Amino acid sequence: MDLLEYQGKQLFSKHGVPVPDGRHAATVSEAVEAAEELGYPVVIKAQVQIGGRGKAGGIKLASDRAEAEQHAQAILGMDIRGFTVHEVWVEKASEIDEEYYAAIVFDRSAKQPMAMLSRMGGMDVEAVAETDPEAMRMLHVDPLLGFQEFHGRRLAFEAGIAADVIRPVGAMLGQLYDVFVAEDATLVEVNPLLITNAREVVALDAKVTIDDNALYRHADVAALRDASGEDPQERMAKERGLTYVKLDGNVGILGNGAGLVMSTLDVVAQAGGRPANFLDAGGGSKAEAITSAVEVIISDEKVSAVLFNIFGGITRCDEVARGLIEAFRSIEPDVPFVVRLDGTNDVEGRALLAEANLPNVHTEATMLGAAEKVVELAR
Amino acid sequence: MDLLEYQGKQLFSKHGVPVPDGRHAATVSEAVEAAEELGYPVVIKAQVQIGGRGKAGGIKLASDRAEAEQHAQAILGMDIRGFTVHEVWVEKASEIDEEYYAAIVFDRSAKQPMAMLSRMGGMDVEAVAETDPEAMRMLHVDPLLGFQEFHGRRLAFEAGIAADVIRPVGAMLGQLYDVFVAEDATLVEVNPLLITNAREVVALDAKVTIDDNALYRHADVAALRDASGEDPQERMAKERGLTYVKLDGNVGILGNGAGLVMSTLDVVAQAGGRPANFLDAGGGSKAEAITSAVEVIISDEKVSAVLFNIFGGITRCDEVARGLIEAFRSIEPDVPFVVRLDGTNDVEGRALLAEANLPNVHTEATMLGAAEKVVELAR
Amino acid sequence: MAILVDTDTRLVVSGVTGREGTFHSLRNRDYGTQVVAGVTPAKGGQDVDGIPVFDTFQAAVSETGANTAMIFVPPRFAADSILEAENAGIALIIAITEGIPAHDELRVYNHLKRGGSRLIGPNCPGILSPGKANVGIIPAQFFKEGNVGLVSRSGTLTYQIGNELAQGGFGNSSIVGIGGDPVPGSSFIDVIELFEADPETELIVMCGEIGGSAEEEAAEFIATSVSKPVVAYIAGFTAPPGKTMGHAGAIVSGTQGTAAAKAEALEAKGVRVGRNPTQVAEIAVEILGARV
Amino acid sequence: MAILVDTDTRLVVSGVTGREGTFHSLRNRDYGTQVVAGVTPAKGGQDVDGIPVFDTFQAAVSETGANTAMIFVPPRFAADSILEAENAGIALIIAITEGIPAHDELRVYNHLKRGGSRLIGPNCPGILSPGKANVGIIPAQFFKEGNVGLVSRSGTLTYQIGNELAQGGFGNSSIVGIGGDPVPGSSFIDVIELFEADPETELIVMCGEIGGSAEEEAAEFIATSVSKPVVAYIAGFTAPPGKTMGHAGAIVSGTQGTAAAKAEALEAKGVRVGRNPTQVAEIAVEILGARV
Repeated sequence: MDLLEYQGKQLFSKHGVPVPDGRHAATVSEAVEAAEELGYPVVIKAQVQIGGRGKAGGIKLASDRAEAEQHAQAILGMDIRGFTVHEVWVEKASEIDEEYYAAIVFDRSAKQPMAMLSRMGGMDVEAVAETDPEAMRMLHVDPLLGFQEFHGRRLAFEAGIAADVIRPVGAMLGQLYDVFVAEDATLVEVNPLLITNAREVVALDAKVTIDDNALYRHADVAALRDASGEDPQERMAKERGLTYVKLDGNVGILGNGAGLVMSTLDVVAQAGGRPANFLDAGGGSKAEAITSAVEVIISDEKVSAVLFNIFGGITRCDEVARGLIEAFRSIEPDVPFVVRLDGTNDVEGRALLAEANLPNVHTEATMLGAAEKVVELAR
Repeated sequence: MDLLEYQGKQLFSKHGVPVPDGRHAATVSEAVEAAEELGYPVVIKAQVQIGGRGKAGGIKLASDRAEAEQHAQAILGMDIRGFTVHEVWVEKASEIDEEYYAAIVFDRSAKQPMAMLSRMGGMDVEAVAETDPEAMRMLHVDPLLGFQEFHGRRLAFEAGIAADVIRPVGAMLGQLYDVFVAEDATLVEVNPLLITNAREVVALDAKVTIDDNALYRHADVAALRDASGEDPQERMAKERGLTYVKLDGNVGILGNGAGLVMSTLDVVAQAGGRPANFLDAGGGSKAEAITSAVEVIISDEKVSAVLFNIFGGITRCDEVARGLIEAFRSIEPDVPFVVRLDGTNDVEGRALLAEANLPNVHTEATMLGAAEKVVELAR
Repeated sequence: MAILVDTDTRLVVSGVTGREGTFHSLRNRDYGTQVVAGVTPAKGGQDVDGIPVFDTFQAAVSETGANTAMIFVPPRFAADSILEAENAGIALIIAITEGIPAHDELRVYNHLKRGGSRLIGPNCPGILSPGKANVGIIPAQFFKEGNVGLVSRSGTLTYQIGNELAQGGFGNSSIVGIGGDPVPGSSFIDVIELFEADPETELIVMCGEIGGSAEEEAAEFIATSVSKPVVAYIAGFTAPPGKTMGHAGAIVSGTQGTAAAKAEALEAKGVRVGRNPTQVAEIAVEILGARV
Repeated sequence: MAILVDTDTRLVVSGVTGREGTFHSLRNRDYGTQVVAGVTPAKGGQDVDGIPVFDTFQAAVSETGANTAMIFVPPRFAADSILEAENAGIALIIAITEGIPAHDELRVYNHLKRGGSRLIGPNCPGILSPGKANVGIIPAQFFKEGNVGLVSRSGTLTYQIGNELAQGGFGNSSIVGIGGDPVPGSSFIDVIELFEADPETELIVMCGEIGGSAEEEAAEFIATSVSKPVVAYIAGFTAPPGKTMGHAGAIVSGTQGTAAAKAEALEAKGVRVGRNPTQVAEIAVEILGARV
């Protein structure tokens, strides 16, 4: 779960990471009220889960009430690379002396958290990493030992940051690590980490990702989940407990097992088609789950054909066939289906389908054959 | 630093360990007021750092105001095995169904914390350990991994405690471990761990020892230190930053290095004497420290002779001699001194002493000879 | 021979009294696996169709000599159960549970790597050594004894490949699901090393997917330390960046962890990579045919 | 030969710019120890009488090839400094600092035991290998090269014994202070094992004291794994229970850790225990004399 900037900053505050004072606002009048409370100048920042807000005009400085109103008006409701701005964060403006970059990332390869620090902040870090790889300093942290003072100190010295802020920047890395662990984050990123003219150290932005599997122990964060940015099919799938990812093609896909579904997407693409979605019906899928999944897939109007690719292990092919038959009864899909059933009870499953004689349902013996067929039908 | 029961319980509360409601009182009227606030019956418990309070009459149940007053009167000021009762803890009386024992100890041998649980609580655990060793269950905790739920669960099942309290007792062990780590404790002991008639789990007593070396990060605990129970010489030594332990003999002892001082005590005892104290003047002792140490040693009126046993390494024997000479100038001790100086600048040190010609100061060439001499002089 | 599980396996199942736990424990026992114990706190003394249940792993180990654990408890109890199994001296722990928090996995991984126990999974289908033992949820009916070692981050995809191999007349030494989570207890390398040392295994098939860099690391390892032929498959060429594709670990982060990069890394080290599961099976059959 | 420190030692000192740190670093260098670097945060680029100072251990190691660290910082910074040294790849860390919180020592010990570095101390006088290197605060003037390995929880007591041995004409291979804290990084066993393997060492003298059970454990180890003669001394027969005798680790807890129990345990395993330091030296001289 990716948090919005202001949600991340609220977590930061909880763990002692210094952030500028700010207020959340969902309307122009709330934004103006927030600005008046904070005192000018303030910065009004669009809260959307996408980078490049500044360039898109989503971050504006306001020096008085009139400007605050004008900018809030402009930003609320604007579209930033496909995301509509529904809320803003109104923040006391900071005086910028230097901009650093700090992050704690989940390094899957080393299987340890990794702390990162660069004195080249406030810009695209991947660009920095390419042009000046030495500027980005990295250090792994043994998760059983935890973040030690020396981790922060060493990164601060190695990154070559200003001598007077070695200590507070090292300390902030420790606090960001606390956020990382205590909040079950998989990413905590601050860009820029600001050094003000008064040489105070402040997190001016916050990018935090929380592990979905750990939300059960973070009720406050789980409550933040805001589906407004989600695709309608993805929301529908989530409500039904299905593992679904929306893509931009026209071939609807259902399979059992994440690896097999990914593979099915690939095979469809190799056959010249464009997958409309990823949908893993899971192990031991029952007929109702299959019916429900069909509803989600075909609710996407772009879908012009659907592929079922099932290799039955725990999942029984006859259950899948029953689910499909039920789906046809209840919702009468108007697109063609290609079905490949293999594995446990495949014979029974195919027999059920043959018997039901559903309109526009084609069975195929192999995964490759099924992919070719569905691509042909989707044209 | 050993905490009093009520101080330990206050730490328990801070970490979520359930304890009975109670109030601290230093006077009879405070005790009665506390009892009235809590509601009867209450238990009035003498707060002294010594076991066997109950048998000595230091713990009494009061059912009404008159009894509360009577018991507070009796307990405040009483002497329990040499400790005067200056304060009491007034606590809501608990209904006792079962009594268990729980502890987290610092296992030096395994170099890990060890959690302990027994269903035989409310009595002398060392006696239980002898008569029924199987009743005491123990489990080490990897300090880097920390206490896991399974530690509590396994101990609870293995100790054979009642099925309905397996979970809360396991959870309490986890909370006691939190106290142990967060408060830098070297011992956290609950005896008895009470199961009430309502089957609630409560810590009815608290024995907590905090690592003196860690007090700098526990200002609240450090502030608790109450010198009232300490020996006057030990208090005096502490104020001067000396490492001093009062013993009950008549041979005052000063040396440099803890091992050498312990050894000196042993050698004096082997020669038939009784050491009056342990005093480590430390490495690199300067003259003032030696002077200060002499004052502490001879302020103990039992001391009838003093042994200086110095093997100079970093410590220079001439500095020690100078300190002794200065001590004689400023405080004119009236007991004989035996001085053995060896190691760095021993020749100079002995020369200084010879030149000063202090009254009743005898130099000896060896540790053994010095011990024999001081024992003879102390008679 | 086989790797990890065989006729010496003495299995204890954590969560044996749950619906799924009971179903698969009995299925594993029916296959011939020695399922000697179950663990469910507060159900000690009961039994599941003759499998004795204990309150703690310690009791299960000391009473039954269990040497392998299968973890079948819900995600919020799984890390604790794995750690309990390790603490009780279990040498091999196979965690089926899906949905364990990533930080729990991190702690468990970093603790276990210090000593004692080997962890397979979590979020994996388990291990099948055809004809010897089945621990987990792999449908054993599609597999027979043979000389192909299969290691995979994905369950169903493996069954698909294994089934096609079986249709080509070949069987498996062992089939090991290492799981689809970001911090698997054992990596491709760990398992490939075992297959390399296993005299029965003549060909190794590894089935990877997007996310992380385990396939790239395996490619390095294969180049330096594996003498047996390896065939690979990678799923997820069409996965868009930033989207979790079912498995918690299957996600392309920025430009990291793409299927193309993995396939390229493997091919650069001389590992043949099939374009689809069928082709993987075909290449394997071709290599094995040549070796017969 | 010698153990732990010798002419290959390249020492980096944490806290080199402090008064005590500077004094002993220069003293160690005067003895002939290669003191190649110091570490003091924010003083990188300075030098202490020619010893270059770095901000971090990492910089000190990469610039000077330091392989041994001496920790001379105040107690509240010591654990962090030890961990930093380990993280920078220092193989041997000698911690002089007294007064480190016990829980810090516990974390450090349990972390270091997993790998990498060996820790001697804390709260110890260091290690002297006469004629080769001196790391710490041991007054080197009393000791000469020879074949007695000395290991001790106490500083001054060791000097006393070493001095008497020297007067008897014998010298030392190495003198190792393991320190007087409750959780020493290395135990008697760890050091005795090194002396047993050191061809120059012919006799081992161990100097214990009250508290803990390290001497009892050493007795077991000597009985099973040490072929060389061992002479022991134990201080603290007259220490009352519950009182810390100077060293944080020197405390009799109830009936645990008494000097009598330790002496008995050692004697039961055939280790001769001197009644006082002089007698220890006498026994040692007697044994060495017989071996000449």
